[in-house]
Amino acid sequence: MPFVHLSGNGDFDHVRLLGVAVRAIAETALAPSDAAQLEIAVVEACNNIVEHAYANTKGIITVDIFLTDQKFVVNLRDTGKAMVDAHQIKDSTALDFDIDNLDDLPEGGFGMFLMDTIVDERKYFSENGINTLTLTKYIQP
Amino acid sequence: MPFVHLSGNGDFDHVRLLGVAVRAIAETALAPSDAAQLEIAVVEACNNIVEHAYANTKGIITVDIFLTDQKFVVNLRDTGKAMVDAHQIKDSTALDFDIDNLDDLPEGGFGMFLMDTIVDERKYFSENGINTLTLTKYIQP
Amino acid sequence: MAILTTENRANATLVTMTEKRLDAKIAVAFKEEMAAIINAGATLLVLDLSNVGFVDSSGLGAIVTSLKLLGRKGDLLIAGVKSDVMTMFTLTRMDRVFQLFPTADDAVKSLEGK
Amino acid sequence: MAILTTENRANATLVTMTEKRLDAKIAVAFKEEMAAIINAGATLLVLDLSNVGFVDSSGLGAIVTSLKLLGRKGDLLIAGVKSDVMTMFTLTRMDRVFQLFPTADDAVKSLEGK
Ligand SMILES: Nc1ncnc2c1ncn2[C@@H]1O[C@H](COP(=O)(O)OP(=O)(O)O)[C@@H](O)[C@H]1O
Ligand SMILES: Nc1ncnc2c1ncn2[C@@H]1O[C@H](COP(=O)(O)OP(=O)(O)O)[C@@H](O)[C@H]1O
Repeated sequence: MPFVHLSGNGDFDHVRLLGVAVRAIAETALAPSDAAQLEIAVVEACNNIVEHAYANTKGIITVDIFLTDQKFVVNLRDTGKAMVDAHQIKDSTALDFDIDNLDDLPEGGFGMFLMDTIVDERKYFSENGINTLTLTKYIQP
Repeated sequence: MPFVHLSGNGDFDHVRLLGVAVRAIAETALAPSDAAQLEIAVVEACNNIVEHAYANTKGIITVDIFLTDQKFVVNLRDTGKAMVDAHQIKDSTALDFDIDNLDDLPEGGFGMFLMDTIVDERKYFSENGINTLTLTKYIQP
Repeated sequence: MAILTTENRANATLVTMTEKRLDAKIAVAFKEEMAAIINAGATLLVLDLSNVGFVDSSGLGAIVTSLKLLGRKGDLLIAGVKSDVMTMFTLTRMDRVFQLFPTADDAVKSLEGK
Repeated sequence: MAILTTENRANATLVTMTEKRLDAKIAVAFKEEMAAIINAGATLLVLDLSNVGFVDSSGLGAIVTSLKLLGRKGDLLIAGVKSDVMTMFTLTRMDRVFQLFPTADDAVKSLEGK
């Protein structure tokens, strides 16, 4: 089972580089449009690590990719602040806005929603100071 | 200075994935055609690690990318057999064939030549069982 | 280094994004440059994204911020959205908030007489 | 899984590479499938590489191996080489060894009457 390990500093410069690398690897197994969407999911996850887990402190983002005939799995790890209650953060409210009401339009808060829309599974756990987010995309046979 | 670390098993399946990832990262800093050539150089270096350093034994290929305004540096490491005399392997003979003589056409031996043609610097050293090949491409301002 | 260039086209201000990515690295700069353009008095804006191959939610949020800053007194039309970027607009329903046009010319034309 | 498909076109055998990469992972399979085609009696071959976006030296070597196997009794023309792949041919001077054609049709036509 192919397995590639990537890592870079937890800042937006490196998120870009990790994003394009994951997309290129995904293109070897997924349709180009699915690989492009996976880049969005991975970039959103990395942005959250930079903004919320490391919150302007330094740290490393680790991205492990596991590739089988059935799934494309991206494992993201950080050593920053853990998410308080990952399961409580729902995707349901992000899109709950009135498109005709300018004041109501969201300027953020799309990250989790996008991940959940793009990938088939999202799992998070935190142990011994290491936070692991696993995004799994099924591969159509 | 952006720095991305990649690694994968030392086999041809993983060389592909490392190659496309390096190319995608290179495209953020180099012209698309230069990034495409850099993929060739990196894949040739990785193929050599699989064929000659690991020679059908198991091992990990590590690819570290350093990115400045002036250069794109790719550092490849393996823990296999060291190259006997890296400086003795010249690029001069690879293209020394008669294009009209079918029997004279080379079926291999292009790897080092390609690396030397594509990148601006190639350095190799072996220490404590770790072999490091550094390929540097200058960035035109 | 400016990430946006502007050009007067009929009664519109054509704002062209020069970078290939509108992401978290660049979202703040994007908002600042858009604010400068809006604060300088532009009200009918066409944002040309035809150079852009990737937008994340920070980038999309930055466009929404600009729309809000412009307020009801103006218009912010978006042109040249590539298919991968369009996905970002449709997934977030922002394709229904913004008027999207194939090219900058189409968007400029639709503003004529406004 | 076959990486090459064949088709009779006038007096030529059109061999199409179906995979996107001709690299070390696939070079041995490529040589074997080419050998099967040549050993089955094909002598005028057109190799269509228009699906191929990446060739490394193992892949290029595999094409040379096929040319040598074919020997002087036949012809191996190459068609549809994309620009990134062409670099591989020019850097190694193989662009002077092989006859290269923009499309498979051009290559097939050049073999008419042979
Ligand atoms: N990696 C993380 N570590 C800690 N908290 C997080 C992480 N990712 C998300 N969160 C929390 O979940 C909330 C929702 O995240 P998201 O949907 O990406 O929207 P946004 O990041 O724009 O607020 C964040 O505001 C933050 O409180
Ligand atoms: N990473 C390596 N470790 C050990 N020996 C190597 C390595 N890379 C190259 N060599 C030696 O250098 C020679 C020339 O390499 P190259 O130009 O890539 O051609 P090829 O690999 O096709 O023989 C190889 O045949 C091998 O003997």
